[in-house]
Amino acid sequence: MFRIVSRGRIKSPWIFHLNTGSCNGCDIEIVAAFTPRYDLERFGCLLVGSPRHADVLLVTGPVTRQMLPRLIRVYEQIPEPKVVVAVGTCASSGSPFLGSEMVEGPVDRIIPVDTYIVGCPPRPEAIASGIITAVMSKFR
Amino acid sequence: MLYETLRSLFRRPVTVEYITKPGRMVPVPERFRGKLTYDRDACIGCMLCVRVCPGGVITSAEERKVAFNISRCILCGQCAEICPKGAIKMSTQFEIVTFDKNGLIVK
Amino acid sequence: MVVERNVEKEVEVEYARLRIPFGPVHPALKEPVSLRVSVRGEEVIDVDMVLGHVHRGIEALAEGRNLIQTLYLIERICGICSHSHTTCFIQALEEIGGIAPSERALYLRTLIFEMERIHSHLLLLGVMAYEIGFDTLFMFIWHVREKILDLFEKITGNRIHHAMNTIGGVRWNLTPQIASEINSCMKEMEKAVKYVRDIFTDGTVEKRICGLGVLDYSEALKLCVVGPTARGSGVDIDVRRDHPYAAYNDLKGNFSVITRRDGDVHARIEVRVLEIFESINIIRAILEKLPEGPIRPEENVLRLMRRIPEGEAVSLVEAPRGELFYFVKTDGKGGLRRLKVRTPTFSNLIGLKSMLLGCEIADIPVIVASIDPCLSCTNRVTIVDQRSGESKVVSLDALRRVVREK
Amino acid sequence: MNAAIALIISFPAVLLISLLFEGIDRKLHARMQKRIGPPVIQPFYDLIKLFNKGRVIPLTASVRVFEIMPMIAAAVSLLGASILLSGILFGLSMIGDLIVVMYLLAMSSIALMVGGSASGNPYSAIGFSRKMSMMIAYEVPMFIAVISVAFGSTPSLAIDRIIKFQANLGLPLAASRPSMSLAAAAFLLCMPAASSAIPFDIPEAKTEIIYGLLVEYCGPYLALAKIAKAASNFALTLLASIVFLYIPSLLWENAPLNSGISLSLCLTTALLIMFTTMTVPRTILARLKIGQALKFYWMVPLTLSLSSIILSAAGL
Ligand code: SF4
Ligand code: SF4
Ligand code: SF4
Ligand code: SF4
Ligand code: SF4
Ligand code: SF4
Ligand code: SF4
Ligand code: SF4
Repeated sequence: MFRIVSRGRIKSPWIFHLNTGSCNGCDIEIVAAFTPRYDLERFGCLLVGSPRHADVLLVTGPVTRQMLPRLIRVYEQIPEPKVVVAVGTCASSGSPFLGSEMVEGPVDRIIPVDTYIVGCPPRPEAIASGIITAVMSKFR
Repeated sequence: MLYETLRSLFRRPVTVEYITKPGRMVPVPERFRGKLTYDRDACIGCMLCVRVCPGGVITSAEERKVAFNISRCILCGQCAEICPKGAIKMSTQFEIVTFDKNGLIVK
Repeated sequence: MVVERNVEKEVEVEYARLRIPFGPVHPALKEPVSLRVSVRGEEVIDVDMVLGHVHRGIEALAEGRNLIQTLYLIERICGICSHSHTTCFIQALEEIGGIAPSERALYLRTLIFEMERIHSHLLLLGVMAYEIGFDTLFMFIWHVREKILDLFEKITGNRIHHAMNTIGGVRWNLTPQIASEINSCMKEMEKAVKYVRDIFTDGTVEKRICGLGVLDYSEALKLCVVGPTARGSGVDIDVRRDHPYAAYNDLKGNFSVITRRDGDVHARIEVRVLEIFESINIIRAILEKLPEGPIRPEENVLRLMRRIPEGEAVSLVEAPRGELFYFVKTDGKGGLRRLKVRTPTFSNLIGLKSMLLGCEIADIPVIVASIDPCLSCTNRVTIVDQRSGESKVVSLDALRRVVREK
Repeated sequence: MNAAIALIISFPAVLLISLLFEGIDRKLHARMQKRIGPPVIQPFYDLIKLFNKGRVIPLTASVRVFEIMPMIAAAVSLLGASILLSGILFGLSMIGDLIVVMYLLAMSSIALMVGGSASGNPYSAIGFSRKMSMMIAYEVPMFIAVISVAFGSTPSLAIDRIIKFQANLGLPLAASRPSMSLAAAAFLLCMPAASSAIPFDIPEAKTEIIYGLLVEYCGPYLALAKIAKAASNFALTLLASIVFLYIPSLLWENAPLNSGISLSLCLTTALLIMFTTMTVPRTILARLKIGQALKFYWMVPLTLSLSSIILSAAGL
């Protein structure tokens, strides 16, 4: 029984994407990962528009002061179990925006992050493999 | 549109089956700026790379060498360009996925 | 707004009038913007806009870093027209430092510039298709766009942040093999874009975008919108022609400025589609005329950087979304005293309200997308306190206390 | 065969088949976009996951209504589909069950509407009003088309009679006479709206109102809503295939009623109907605006179904 559940979870990670002040590079690559060439949907991923439907939270950007409360709220709204993936260098470590008064990040200062995908921006393939590794390890 | 879509129904999809089929990926060109590699022996400790790095990735380490915190690297390739000894190279490894950021420190 | 838990405050149902918060987290927009839209039934009667969600304080950050670091930092103002930003910045630096890049470097800059325009316009067309619920077209267009990204990757080593410019030239050269690949890619691109054009002019699609979000000529002039948004309303401006930079002076004969009079969503889309063809022409001309020679000075960047004296300059380029403006003031020690960026979306957003009034809910995302609002660059000037509604500008001093290692 | 037992047996079968149908739909959709797409059994994974997710109930919701409505929706549309399936499997039938099925399917949409609007979310409110106008627009021609069937061929709304009639005739109903062809056309034109897929996914438009009614639902409730939707889509296609396009009647004279072959033929027809009326439009068309959609439905299918009822009353 448990194995069936975990298999269902692994095979159907629905994704909510939150931009917390990124430069668009990573956001575009995330969308690109759903287009025919990379086709994340073959892993059962869906890009959903409401955090209530989501299992995976993809965070891009270094978390600006404006987005900080929203990040927390979105995180709280995702029903358990959930996975957080930081996409891009600036979500993983804040660089190159570190040092700005406006930047509260990186993401792992605020909410627990399960997987980091470094790259600026990472290729869509790297994003895909990041999501899959995160889901595999957390939901197993 | 109808014609085009119906035709693609019977064609092979254009998806590159990365992950599901090992070894399949969109070809990585040779100029690709991926995770950098550091040749510690070649480094002469001139610290030029530290000065150009926009992300604060590179810090000086003991024995006049440098250390890299790759989780901060924005893969611009400027350090590889400036290094007089070619101690830093950009590899073609594009998949830098990790659970633990500290594992990404290269010395 | 889904994400809001305290929605109660936002939703006041008064006289069948409903306020819907649109954003900052909304699936139709990949970036946070917050529009507060008041509707009656399906009709929009008022729009309010709140920016500032992705303010990262780049301008202030730049003032604490050296020029080379800044170059890569401002590239990350935006992931769509990263090359426009660096070109604009580098042009200003080169003017201050009196460094003239070689002909070949200028041509290569222009090449990437036009490729970026194609990629950015395709991206928008795809987003547009997605907004009107046409997923297949979105998939198709983004698949076509991958070809351009592949070329970027081959030339510069990254799909998005090309890191092409350096002081006095460009970093990556063009090999004959890549040139021929670009040529064949342009052929495919032309075919694909023709197909896209046909779809945008057929039945259901046209129904969704014609006559929507009209911004007429006089209004467009008054609000100073720029780029395709202005050209869709019949305002004939284009920095490439009016103030040629890079290699555009030589290429003047190879493109024309597209304008449309209608000023609706359809006109703006059409301008973009036709501009892709112009860009393809420019790229072909570049490949033909590409002069030989070095692509960058012999000296390394650090030395060049130190050669740039104290001074100030402004620079203009025509980014895919319109006129991008930089004011750069250097301190003569390899750093910046002041950096000011004015981005096209900022100018265009002002036009949004007059476009939105009177439209239906279903049209909001379509109209918003039609000015191609990528807000990474726009959320800059002020910080708006959401609760009190007052906006304050953070003092420069506060931002100057930049701690590099946070 | 006892009716209750037949229904109970076909319940899981309906669940299974309707989810498979949804999976096939998604796969074909992806393939038409040149993608590989999710595996065919993806909806099962989704459901397993959703049922095991935590639930969040919004503060603004009226909790009871919000919780119960998805269950009602799922139960009702599953019931509707099982009545149809057991009709073919066991020849089970009751008086006027065609109307009952249609009614159940409409019920399930309404239940979701009520539940969604109980969430208190402004997007759901818009979704509610949109769904309302859409439902009136497509349910009316659909009902008229079905009633026209009763007028024309057999003086009955019982499914087994209609099947028998087609079997005796040796022709699917849609081909039997002009009035029936019109009714079938009207019915099929209403299918995309009833399945609320693009171009008629106006009440759920993701980029406009973030799934509208479903926006606040999560976990198990979302799963139930999904089941309701899959089952009602399946029921509609099956209904169209046995009432209007009973293919077995072409193959044999007095085709056997409740054999495995005719069942599988019916399912295949249903699949084809789904492909043409749901998958293809949603792949090649853009979303319409609510005004445009309403205009379309009041113009075309309504005219078709009305003329069909007039023709069939005239005995054509
Ligand atoms: S990691 Fe790089 S590309 Fe991604 S959002 Fe941050 S700055 Fe942009
Ligand atoms: S590639 Fe760029 S960011 Fe990375 S270490 Fe080198 S200079 Fe720093
Ligand atoms: S520039 Fe090269 S040689 Fe100099 S410190 Fe860096 S790695 Fe070492
Ligand atoms: S200001 Fe707050 S409540 Fe209003 S739309 Fe933005 S996030 Fe929602
Ligand atoms: S902010 Fe500056 S550029 Fe913008 S309108 Fe005011 S003065 Fe002009
Ligand atoms: S207008 Fe601004 S956000 Fe948009 S692509 Fe250009 S730089 Fe990026
Ligand atoms: S507002 Fe502009 S300058 Fe400031 S951080 Fe954002 S993109 Fe950079
Ligand atoms: S406060 Fe002024 S100087 Fe500082 S980031 Fe904002 S606009 Fe730039």
